[in-house]
Amino acid sequence: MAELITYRQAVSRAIAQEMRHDESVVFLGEDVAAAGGVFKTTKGLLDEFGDQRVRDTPISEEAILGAAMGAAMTGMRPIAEIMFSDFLATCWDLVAVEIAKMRYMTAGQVRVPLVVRTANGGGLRFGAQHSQSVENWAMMIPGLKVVAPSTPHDLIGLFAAAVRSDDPVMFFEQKSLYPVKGEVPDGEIVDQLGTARTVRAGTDVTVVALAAMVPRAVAAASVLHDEHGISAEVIDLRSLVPLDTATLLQSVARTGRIVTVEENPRLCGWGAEIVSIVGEECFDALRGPMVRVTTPHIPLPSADALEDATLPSVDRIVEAVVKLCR
Amino acid sequence: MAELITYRQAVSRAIAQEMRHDESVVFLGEDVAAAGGVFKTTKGLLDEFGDQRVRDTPISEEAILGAAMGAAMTGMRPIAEIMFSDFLATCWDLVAVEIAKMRYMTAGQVRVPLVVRTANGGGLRFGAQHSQSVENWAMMIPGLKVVAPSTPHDLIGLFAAAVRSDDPVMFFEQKSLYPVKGEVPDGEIVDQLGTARTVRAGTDVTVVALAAMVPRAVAAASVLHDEHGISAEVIDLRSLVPLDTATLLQSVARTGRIVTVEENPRLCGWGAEIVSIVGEECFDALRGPMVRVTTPHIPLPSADALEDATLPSVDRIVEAVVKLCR
Amino acid sequence: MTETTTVAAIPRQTRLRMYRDIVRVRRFEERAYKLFMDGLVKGTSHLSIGMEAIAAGFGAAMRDDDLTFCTYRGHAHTLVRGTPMPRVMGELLGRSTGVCGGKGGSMHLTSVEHGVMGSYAIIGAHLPIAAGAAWSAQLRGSDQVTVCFFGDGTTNIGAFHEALNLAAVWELPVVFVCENNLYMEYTAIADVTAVERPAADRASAYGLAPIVVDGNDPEAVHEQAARVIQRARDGGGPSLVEALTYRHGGHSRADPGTYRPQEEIDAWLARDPVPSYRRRLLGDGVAEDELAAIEMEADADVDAATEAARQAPFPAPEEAFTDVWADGGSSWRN
Amino acid sequence: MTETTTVAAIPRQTRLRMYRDIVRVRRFEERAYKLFMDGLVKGTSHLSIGMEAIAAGFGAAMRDDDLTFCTYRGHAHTLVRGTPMPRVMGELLGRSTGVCGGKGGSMHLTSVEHGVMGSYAIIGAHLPIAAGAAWSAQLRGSDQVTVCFFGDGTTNIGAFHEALNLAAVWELPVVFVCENNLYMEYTAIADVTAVERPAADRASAYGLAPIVVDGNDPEAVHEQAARVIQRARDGGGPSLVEALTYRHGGHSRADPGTYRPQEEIDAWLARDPVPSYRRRLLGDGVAEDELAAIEMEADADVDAATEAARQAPFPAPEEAFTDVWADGGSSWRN
Ligand SMILES: Cc1ncc(C[n+]2csc(CCOP(=O)(O)OP(=O)(O)O)c2C)c(N)n1
Ligand SMILES: Cc1ncc(C[n+]2csc(CCOP(=O)(O)OP(=O)(O)O)c2C)c(N)n1
Ligand SMILES: [Mg+2]
Ligand SMILES: [Mg+2]
Repeated sequence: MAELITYRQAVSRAIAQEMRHDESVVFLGEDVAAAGGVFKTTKGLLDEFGDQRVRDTPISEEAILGAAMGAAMTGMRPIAEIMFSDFLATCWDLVAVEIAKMRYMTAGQVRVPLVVRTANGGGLRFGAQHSQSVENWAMMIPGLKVVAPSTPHDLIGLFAAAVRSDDPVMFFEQKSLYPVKGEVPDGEIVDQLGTARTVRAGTDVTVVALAAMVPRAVAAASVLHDEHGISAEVIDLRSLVPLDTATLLQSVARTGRIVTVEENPRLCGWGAEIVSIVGEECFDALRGPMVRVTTPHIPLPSADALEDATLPSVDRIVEAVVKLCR
Repeated sequence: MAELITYRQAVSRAIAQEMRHDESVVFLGEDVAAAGGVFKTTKGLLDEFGDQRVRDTPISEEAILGAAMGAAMTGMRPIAEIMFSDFLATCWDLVAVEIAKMRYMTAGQVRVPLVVRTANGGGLRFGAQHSQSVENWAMMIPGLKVVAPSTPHDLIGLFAAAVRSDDPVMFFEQKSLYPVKGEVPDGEIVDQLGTARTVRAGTDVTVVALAAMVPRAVAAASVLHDEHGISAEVIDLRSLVPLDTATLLQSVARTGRIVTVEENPRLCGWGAEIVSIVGEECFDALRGPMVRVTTPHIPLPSADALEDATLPSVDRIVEAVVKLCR
Repeated sequence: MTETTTVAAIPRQTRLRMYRDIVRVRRFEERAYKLFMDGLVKGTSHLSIGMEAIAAGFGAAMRDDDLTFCTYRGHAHTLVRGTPMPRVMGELLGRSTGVCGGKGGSMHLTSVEHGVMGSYAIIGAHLPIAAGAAWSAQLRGSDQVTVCFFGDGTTNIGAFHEALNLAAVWELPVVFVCENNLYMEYTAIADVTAVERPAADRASAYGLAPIVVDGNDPEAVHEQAARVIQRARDGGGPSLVEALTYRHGGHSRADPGTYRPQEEIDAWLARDPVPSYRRRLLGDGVAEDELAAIEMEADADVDAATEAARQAPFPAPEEAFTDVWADGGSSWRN
Repeated sequence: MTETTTVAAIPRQTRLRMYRDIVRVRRFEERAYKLFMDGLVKGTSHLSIGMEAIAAGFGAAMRDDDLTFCTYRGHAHTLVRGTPMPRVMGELLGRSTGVCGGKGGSMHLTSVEHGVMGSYAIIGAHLPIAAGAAWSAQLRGSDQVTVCFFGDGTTNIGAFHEALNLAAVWELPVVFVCENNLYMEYTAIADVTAVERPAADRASAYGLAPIVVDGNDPEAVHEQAARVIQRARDGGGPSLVEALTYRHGGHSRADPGTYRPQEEIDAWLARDPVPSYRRRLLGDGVAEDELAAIEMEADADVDAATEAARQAPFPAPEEAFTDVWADGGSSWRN
């Protein structure tokens, strides 16, 4: 059996699944308990699991992640919500310098099994301080696993894998996907980190995407097929760390072309990393330049007329691929 | 006339030059005034410019950068020291979400002419929380200029350009370079941001480096020439934003090969960005894979035996280039 | 609660100005809400309906060259400094005529020309920035005072602490104003705070006096505002003012605010600054006509601003690529 | 300053334990300094010579399963929990026998086995983490108490504020101990802090009682430690203790500490916990021989630890690539 649920609903189902599965899983964040989250992603959790395991916090991002880290080091498996991924900047020391490094600095004496969930990305007209795609911030920090699902089904399975991982995981929920529906089977779902998925097979070019860019890449692939006779293979990376380089390199070895599609602003986005890996390890198979479609290197504007000019659109993806394959 | 001074001495000379040049330049940070800085980079400034313009602060990185930003928005040109670049994580919101975005969000109503100076990088056995090279953190944020000089001479001129820029500049002083000496002419020195320098001309391969990796790349080029008959061109990027893509692309167009050498950990370092630009814009000129030499994707260890195994060494650079050119 | 009756001390003109500001903000925000529901304001918006007396009381105490720093809940603070309503409405509607040309939106209203140095959407971030502006005024000897508004929830974030300490140590000419509306987004401040008065009970941690004021009484606010602003101007250093108030609606746009007990809502609605200040002015002999004229003018302004904004063009897509750098552009390469 | 004479209340064994800890830490750090000067300790190191009584007083009040969080100035706190000296010395010398196998170094001493949950080198960061460990103890009903040490300068960073508030609201079993040695690195805390007692004068901002203790008196420290730890264990929530003390040397390795007035140094040297506690114990009838034996044992331990560390192998370069992930490795790809 399966049901059609939103990405938003998948979040609460995923958290509930893991809290049922393991008593040591606890959940904290701003407005997550009584109110069910500002994105309504955590409704019902307080009722089911009680106020010891589901906690509202003050507006204190460093305290939230500190609490999660200290608890993770001493036997718990905390899930911490940072409401918008932009706010990771206010607790970046905890993320990048404490959580990510603790296990290494202590030569493995501690483990830090926690998940930081956060609403990532643009498209909602929230302006420069509430719209950033910052999964690249996390990818560049050694010691963090980085996950960003594109469907409700993936969300649940990857979230379970994240919670069950003994390493800290940064879990990016793309907020523009919250209303999107997808089919999800009944029962417990547990997926595997570090596994990309080929969403659509193709032969002429490999299009690599993540999160909200996956449906756009798929839409572009249809256009490319229908209007340009180009066969694009679309890969959903699903996790950036660990990175499924095998799927990636095998695909490019076949197609000889790569286009990355990311919401990150231009410089040092994960697209650059993907392209660099290909350019070093798969060079001989390349039949043309490696192309990145990204948000331009600007803060995001608020007005719809402006924001629409910035995030990678289906048109821009099509255009980039056509130009490459011509 | 010219004198031989250390990179460390160049810092105080650079700050003094700009404070003499412009009354609106003020300087703040932890232990920077009375004590002259924990790296002794700011000695003598308090004496010359007084305690209104040179200020010791509490250990409050957010307040330091907030103070600098608010002052920059209202007519001053502050220089703020963040003692170690690792500590940027504690004030990353100010850097990435406030300072970088303010001008854009207000459609140019404000300018934020400030410089954040910070001691960056490893090699001093300080362990994981005091050794990070984080210039890539800054490069990925739209709205920040990013500078990292490799010589005392460059340091002064680029610092002056940074202070005189009407945009916020992240100025990375590589702490392993502080004791290194270099020749510096007398008088005021003002350089230009966004200009790379070809440190050594060559024909077989372009080696792109920054800060402490520049002397290593140059040393590697000598070995490559002397022992392997390989002619390596070494480019010191000097600033990551603005980026001198012209010099970079022209060089690769000639040599057909690129190797980047960076202290950043592996994933999403600036080397990935450079390689991606080349892979997109200079593909046809390429004669082989594009190679990045980086610190591995690990937090830095403390012991010398371990740290020496991590940062890119002359040997590793030589090895990478030889393998590529073979 | 420090509540002194100083009616006599406040000039008639100032009182009418405060009433006008309160009414203008109220009508503006009611319209903004409607436009949001009509799909014309996108993204999000945070109203201060019920809280206007704080902005009005402070606005009337500030000198033209004084500086305001506020939050995503900043329509009131932006308007009371004199920012033209059509330009604020234009920004909400994402038009090229907006104060930020559509780049900022409701959460980032800024009008440097009117001393509005920005609306900040990261909790706490603008407190140190406001301290910096005050430092600059001190360095330049400009005599300007910076006033920084924020909510109760903001007192629990680190930047609050750092800014207050720095301002106190450097004796900066800045006034920190905590608008305590009892709630953060959906969570009561009392549930997550170790003290009863989130700001006032922390003043002593920075060597400051605790100041609590009735934030629904524009005159009480104004009295304190005038006092602490003068103190700052005179070199007496920073102050931290906690103004007790309530937002009538939810935290943002679609939030119905149902997490609040009805009696609490009712009690605060009974203290709505618009009718209560009106009654007070009438009682003090201001003519009904005069108040009605103010109200009609406010309505007309809101209508005109709405019309102007609706007619205004959307920004051209290319505008997205301007204003990153001081050179006007967005290029990161040479 | 709360200074009560409770000699009778502290068992002889505990008093000797504290003396032993103070002496062991002192001798260890004197040796570490020498080894630093000899070039055998690399990087940096921060000594607590002069401040040992705080670690000793708290250490003796903690249960074996209680948890310590400390800073880069953490040799003392690590040793008093029973971490073997050779393993601490090994870490300082970057040897594979070090508690962190050379990965941590002087600033990151950790020995989970002994309840030492880490030495943190970013000011303030470990306060929220300690709160988290206390939260975990509360959730698990383990009855453990977390003790978190930090310096005076740390009270001005945001994380301090956030951690204290959260701990107070959640009534966490954690004791925050501010070791006020009057200086940050080279700057006096008084120059950059809005209150006289950087921790105690802020306790009320978190609904906590102000507690100041003579940090050079191990018994005064111990008395407070025992009290606040018991309170935490009994569900009474967090405490914030400010212990006044002084470091004899500079902030770190090569710093001569010349920014401090000589009279100040002299006054505090006269209150050195090692000779003064020795005198007190002698005065209370402890035999000279017994103290001398403790001192000789400490010297012997330090000699042995030094010798063991010097003989120990350096870690193999490949060790740099282990322990990033729970699987033991560092691979970021499949
Ligand atoms: C650092 C940070 N954390 C969380 C948020 C999300 N957020 C926006 S408004 C808000 C509540 C703020 O409450 P308060 O300070 O009382 O101001 P009010 O909205 O009541 O005026 C929160 C948590 C944010 N913008 N920034
Ligand atoms: C966030 C951050 N800022 C600055 C530093 C640099 N730093 C290391 S120790 C220190 C002084 C700390 O003073 P205090 O808290 O009094 O502790 P003490 O060293 O006196 O024990 C500073 C500023 C740091 N490690 N982290
Ligand atoms: Mg509020
Ligand atoms: Mg200190």
